[in-house]
Amino acid sequence: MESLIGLWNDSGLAQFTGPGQISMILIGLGLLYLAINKNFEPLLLVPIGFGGILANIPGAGLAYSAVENALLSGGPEVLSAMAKALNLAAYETYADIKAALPNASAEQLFAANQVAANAGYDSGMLYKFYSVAIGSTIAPLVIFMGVGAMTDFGPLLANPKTMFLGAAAQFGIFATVLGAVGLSAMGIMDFTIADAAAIGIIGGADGPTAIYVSSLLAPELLGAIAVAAYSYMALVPMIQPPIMKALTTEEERKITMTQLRPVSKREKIAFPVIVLIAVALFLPSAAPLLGMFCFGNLMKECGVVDRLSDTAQNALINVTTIFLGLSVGSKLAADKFLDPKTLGILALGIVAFGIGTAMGVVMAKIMNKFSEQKINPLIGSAGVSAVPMAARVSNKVGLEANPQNFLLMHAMGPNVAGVIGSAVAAGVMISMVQSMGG
Amino acid sequence: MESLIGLWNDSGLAQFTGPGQISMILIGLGLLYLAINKNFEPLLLVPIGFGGILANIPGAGLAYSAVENALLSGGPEVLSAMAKALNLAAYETYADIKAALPNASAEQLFAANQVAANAGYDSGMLYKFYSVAIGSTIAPLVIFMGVGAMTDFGPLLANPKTMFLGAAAQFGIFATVLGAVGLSAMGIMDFTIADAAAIGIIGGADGPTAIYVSSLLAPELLGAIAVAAYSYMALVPMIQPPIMKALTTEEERKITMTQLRPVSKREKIAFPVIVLIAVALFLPSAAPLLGMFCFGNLMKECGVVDRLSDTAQNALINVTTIFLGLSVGSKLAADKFLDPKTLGILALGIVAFGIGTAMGVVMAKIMNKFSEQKINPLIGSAGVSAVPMAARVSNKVGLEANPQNFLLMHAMGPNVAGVIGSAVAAGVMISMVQSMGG
Amino acid sequence: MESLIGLWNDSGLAQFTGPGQISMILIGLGLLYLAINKNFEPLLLVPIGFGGILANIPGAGLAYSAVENALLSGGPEVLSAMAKALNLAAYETYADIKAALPNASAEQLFAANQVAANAGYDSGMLYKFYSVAIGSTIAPLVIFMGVGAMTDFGPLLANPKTMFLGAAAQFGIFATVLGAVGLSAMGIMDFTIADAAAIGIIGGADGPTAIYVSSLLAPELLGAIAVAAYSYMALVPMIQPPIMKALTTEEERKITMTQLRPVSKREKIAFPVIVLIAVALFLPSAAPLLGMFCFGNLMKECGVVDRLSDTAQNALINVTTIFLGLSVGSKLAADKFLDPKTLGILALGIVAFGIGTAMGVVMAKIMNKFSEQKINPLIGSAGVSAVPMAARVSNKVGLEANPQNFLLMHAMGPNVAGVIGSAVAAGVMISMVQSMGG
Amino acid sequence: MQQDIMSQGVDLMLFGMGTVFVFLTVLVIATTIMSSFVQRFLPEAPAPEPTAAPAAAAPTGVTDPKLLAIIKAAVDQHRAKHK
Amino acid sequence: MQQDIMSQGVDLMLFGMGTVFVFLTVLVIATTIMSSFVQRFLPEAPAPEPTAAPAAAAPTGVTDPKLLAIIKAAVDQHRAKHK
Amino acid sequence: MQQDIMSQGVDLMLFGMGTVFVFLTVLVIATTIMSSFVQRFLPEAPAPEPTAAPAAAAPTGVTDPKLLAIIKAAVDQHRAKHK
Ligand code: NA
Ligand code: NA
Ligand code: NA
Repeated sequence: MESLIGLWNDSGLAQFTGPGQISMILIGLGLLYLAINKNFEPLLLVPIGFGGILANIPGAGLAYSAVENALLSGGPEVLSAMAKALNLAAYETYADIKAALPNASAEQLFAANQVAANAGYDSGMLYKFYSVAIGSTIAPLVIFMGVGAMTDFGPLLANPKTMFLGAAAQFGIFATVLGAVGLSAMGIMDFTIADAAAIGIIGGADGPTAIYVSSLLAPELLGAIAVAAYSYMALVPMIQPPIMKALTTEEERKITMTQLRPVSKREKIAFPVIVLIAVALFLPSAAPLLGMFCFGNLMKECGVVDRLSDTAQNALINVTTIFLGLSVGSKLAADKFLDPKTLGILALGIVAFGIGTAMGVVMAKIMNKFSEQKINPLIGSAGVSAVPMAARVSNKVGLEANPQNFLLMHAMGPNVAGVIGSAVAAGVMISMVQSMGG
Repeated sequence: MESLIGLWNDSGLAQFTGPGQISMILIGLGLLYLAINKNFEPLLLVPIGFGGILANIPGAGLAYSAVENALLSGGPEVLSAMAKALNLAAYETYADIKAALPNASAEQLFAANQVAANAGYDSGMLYKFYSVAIGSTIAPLVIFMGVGAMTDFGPLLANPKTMFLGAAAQFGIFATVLGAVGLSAMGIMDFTIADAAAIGIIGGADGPTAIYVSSLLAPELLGAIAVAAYSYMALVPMIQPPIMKALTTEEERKITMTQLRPVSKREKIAFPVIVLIAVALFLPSAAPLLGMFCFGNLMKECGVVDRLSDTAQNALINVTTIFLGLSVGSKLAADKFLDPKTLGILALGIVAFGIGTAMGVVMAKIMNKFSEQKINPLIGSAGVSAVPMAARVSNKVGLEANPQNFLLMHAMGPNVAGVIGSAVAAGVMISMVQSMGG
Repeated sequence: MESLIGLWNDSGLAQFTGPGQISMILIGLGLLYLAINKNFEPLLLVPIGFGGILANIPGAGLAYSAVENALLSGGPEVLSAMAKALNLAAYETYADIKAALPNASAEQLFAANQVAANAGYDSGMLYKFYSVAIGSTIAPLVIFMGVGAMTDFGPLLANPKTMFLGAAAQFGIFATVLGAVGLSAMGIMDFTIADAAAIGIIGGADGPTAIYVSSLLAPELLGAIAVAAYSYMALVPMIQPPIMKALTTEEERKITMTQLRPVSKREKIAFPVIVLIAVALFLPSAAPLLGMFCFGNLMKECGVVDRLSDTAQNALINVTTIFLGLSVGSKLAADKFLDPKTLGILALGIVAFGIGTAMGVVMAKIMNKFSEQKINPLIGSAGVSAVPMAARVSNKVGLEANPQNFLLMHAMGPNVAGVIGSAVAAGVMISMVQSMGG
Repeated sequence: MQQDIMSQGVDLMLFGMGTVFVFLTVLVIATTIMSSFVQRFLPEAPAPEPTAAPAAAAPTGVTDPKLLAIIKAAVDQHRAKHK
Repeated sequence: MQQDIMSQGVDLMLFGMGTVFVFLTVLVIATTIMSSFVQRFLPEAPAPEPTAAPAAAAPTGVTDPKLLAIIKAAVDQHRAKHK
Repeated sequence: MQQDIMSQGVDLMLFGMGTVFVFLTVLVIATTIMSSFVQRFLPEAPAPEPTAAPAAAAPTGVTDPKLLAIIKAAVDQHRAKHK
């Protein structure tokens, strides 16, 4: 008969721990709705939303480590062994032990894992996915390789100075960092410098970069950061146009740009190699991200490894996307996501997009002051990345002002420059924050 | 010269340890023959059969862990260090130490692994495949996701009450559990309750579910259980028709069913979400299996992530199948497979299929007693799963009775309901057995 | 302000440790040039070259383990903790500690890893790729499975005695082993017997076999061995013809061979099974390599698992090739590659190819002495493997002597026999060297 | 112990079979409600393919209908011009 | 501490933004030099497709142009024979 | 030690080369027996493609023959109706 009671105790209804998990399941359903019905970056938000629901199934523990599952379900003797493994002299509930986990040394974690294993507890499915895909930092890098293999640097090579637009738009990242530490300094939020850097990267408008940075600097915020990054990327057609129009005159929006020169295959092959050498000389901290990106691009352009390039663009990136999305979803567990910080992240994220957009446009106007060959400032907003959505927005707003003016290709230059720019920013921030002891 | 002797000692001929390995190689060849010449579930039985042969190559140790390989080949000082690591006061042969492994604590296993590493022993190739693919429980779940992405719930949604047929057919699982514990209670076999549950799941007629359950509850029986499950699934066209005919009258078999209504895309999108929510509320222990299944199905139906759905149905499921099959083969090592228990498993497995088939048919007849809209009881047998073989069998037997009566689509409803049903049964059994301390 | 200094210290320019890393980056660029412009085995040399550059980015530590990264960047307290973990009583610089790593026991390595983890150091990206892909021995085996699934044994089955040519050409391997130990005995180089065996396998002219053997016997030489193996495979059209012409008369080169008989599907299915059984009986040490090769070939020929065979030949082998190549590149780190041994390896490697080619041709001439049915000795050179390049070379040289004489199909027999032959040689050497305590 | 394992088996059967039926009954009800809701409030053109087997078929012949349609159109157009 | 985190944030902004601009300026210069070098010393037929979006489109409709060309040729040939 | 490594190398060569030859000889014999057995007792229509290179070619042009056949059929049918 006790099995019957056990079965009831196991059932979800008996285990809902307050309204948190129900809220998170509703949020997961909301993400699925946006992805499927509103086409919000569905390739990522379908797996993330589904993973978020799975992570909040009460009693299933899919998003928890073996140690966390042992703490949640274990009897007093498991708790006592766990406390001993973590050198805790005194504890009252399992929450006290859980709070000690983030500060445990490698030896203590190892001992805690052995306690969990001896008691028969295993890590949840999503926790395993997270460890392999994101904890190892491999999945975002593999996605970045695939993105590299899909990127055409032709428009950028035809007009290299549009790279400055991609640089300027990264100001959105750093202004947001400043905003986050400001909120901390004012006591409104409690972000560390590492948190601030991870939040800022939302302004990079580049999913894998944002996931990579937050997995290294602020893993507990990863769920909110990834959701904000992908949602705002989907919202680019709504966020950017008002800012672009406010900062430009009708005349500026009508500027016509001359057609781009054709770019030879050799230039396209040389470009990723040049980026790689520049990384080697000046920015080793960006080597993983930009290295994989350039590797993907070189595979595409060199023309002798099409098998590998095709696989990087299809089977490999698709498989990685499935597990990356589910893994991000594991960070939507209620106790990690339902936190005032999440609201701060969502607010700061949209500010980051806005400032990045504005600075791209302003930079284009500044460049026009110093250059004969005028550029249409509308392509500046594409510098935030959000490839290829932001470039399409530039094109659309441009067509509204001048129906003969096709800006799409011109906007692709700053668009892909923005990917490089935010990878550079990511490298700098990781390196600096780690040396700050963050 | 001692190298020459070493080479001979290394050769297979010198290391055949009794007839066990030869028998298992012959069994592996038999499985290959059935798969290739008789088309017995070749996608699984070719890798399983081949893996079974590899696992039994004498002296290669492909299916053994580093510790087992150290015990098999190691000198007395390795044995003595290993015994010390496992806190064995006294031992006579390596078999004594090996017998102590399953009961070793996490700390002792860690120490034993360090002894093996220091002595230069490594795990065999198939053992590594098994650890990554099945030991982690990842491979069956990924396959289940792919199966979900290949499943069309349209016929089930057009006639939801056929789900009861899929429920009834799961009685094969539980009757077999009862049979297995009965054999134990009578002293004929020596099955634990965990063994019994893992054997029963053969009656689910669903490969990945059977592998998932037995990897958690009875890993040492996994080889026999998987071979039984896939073999009997291939034998469905021979096992089911006599039972179906015995339980139905000619009249019943002639019942014509009206064509199924068309099912809208929105219903198909909503269904996996509903299953997921039901799992979250009532059955967290089935969350991994049904979660991945519904995720695959949602990717297929939502229409916005076709890239991911295609990959889940092709590259990803194929890669996983290759390694899953070889990993299952690693459990066909002679010392694990050649056991009276295997005969018991084979016998119980076919009973499970038979009872499941019968209960599906009987349930259809019961439903006809209470409902206006008659259903042809022949589609009840499809409730065992064995997708899509069992549904084809229903169709074929139906055509024999009435050449105008196409039951295929009607049988697909209970067929896919059977997949859900056995995943539910799997979840319940895992949860209950683990709380029984099994 | 110290962050600014930190950033400069982090930059590549400040961290170039002597000219080694610059040289290696140039070598990496050279490999990319050969691969892209000269079509030197681009599928492998593009990833290897790129990985080599990444491995030598100063300060990025992509090719180093967590422990190595902690030693390189860590302060005195990290070094002291590390020395304690490794039981080093006295040390002067980090190099002393690094030198102690290869001889550390499993327990000491575990402790060192915990020190690195507590100090916040992680393994580099390429190091992780290497551990998963090559350290586990999985990637070369998976590639070998894919190669098996692409290999047609028809020409070999039509004329089985050409297998002797594939056997004779393996003399290149063992002559090179002798050369390497000779250089050691003369004090010119400092190769162990394990090093010699790993270098010899270059003569097998088979990339995955060479990587598999050197990962087991001489991982620190793996970079040089893989680069030599793939480069010389690309150079086969230059290396082989002079040797082939020097050893044959014009008359011999004109020998016409009768068309090969058609081979039935059943023979092709039976062949991989026969090889597997022969391995099981006589050569368990070759079981991983030949087992996976035969498994791939059986999947191709059996005709019932085309899904799996297609995946093994495409998505799976491509993904594995990407990570295998980058992982090999990680072994091009300057401190590992820029060593007099590398020159020795390059010199011995080309000798190996030459001797293998010569012995294949000579063997054909010997067989002609004893057999009625003459074979054209030009197909002997194809016995070194280098599939399908060496067979094409036989064909080309044959056409020069007799424009009506198409040797391609006849040369495919010894060509694929050479793959089996070098896998056998690999198995023997691994088994013998390990029993020699190498 | 023998009694014990038997009673465990009976428990497993009763609660297991019960859960399977309860769960699938819940699904039948929820699905029926969902379907009538969707059919009433979110109608859409019905899916053109009411029948499809859950098997992974190789994509053979996929282009045929499209192909045939194009050819038919081309030939029709051609015939029209000849008249 | 509050002062501290603010100054860390300012540092991050100054050095971060500076690095981004310096790095991309280096790239602009290196790319310009490389392009003129390639155009002068390694000329080649320019790539036929100056425009392509970095998106992974599903390969839909790929065969259409080829298909239409083949059909057109077939019908043309057929018409020629009829005349 | 120098003597030692030389003799180890010689051992490796002798036993290694010996094993390679013995193993491939076994394969030659087994394959020959298998082939005559299959040809005598399990005859089948010979494989239509006696020659194929072990290379993974991209599936280019796969649809062409089928395509051409269909078009040919369509045009033939069309022509027949015109006569
Ligand atoms: Na960006
Ligand atoms: Na079932
Ligand atoms: Na070879």
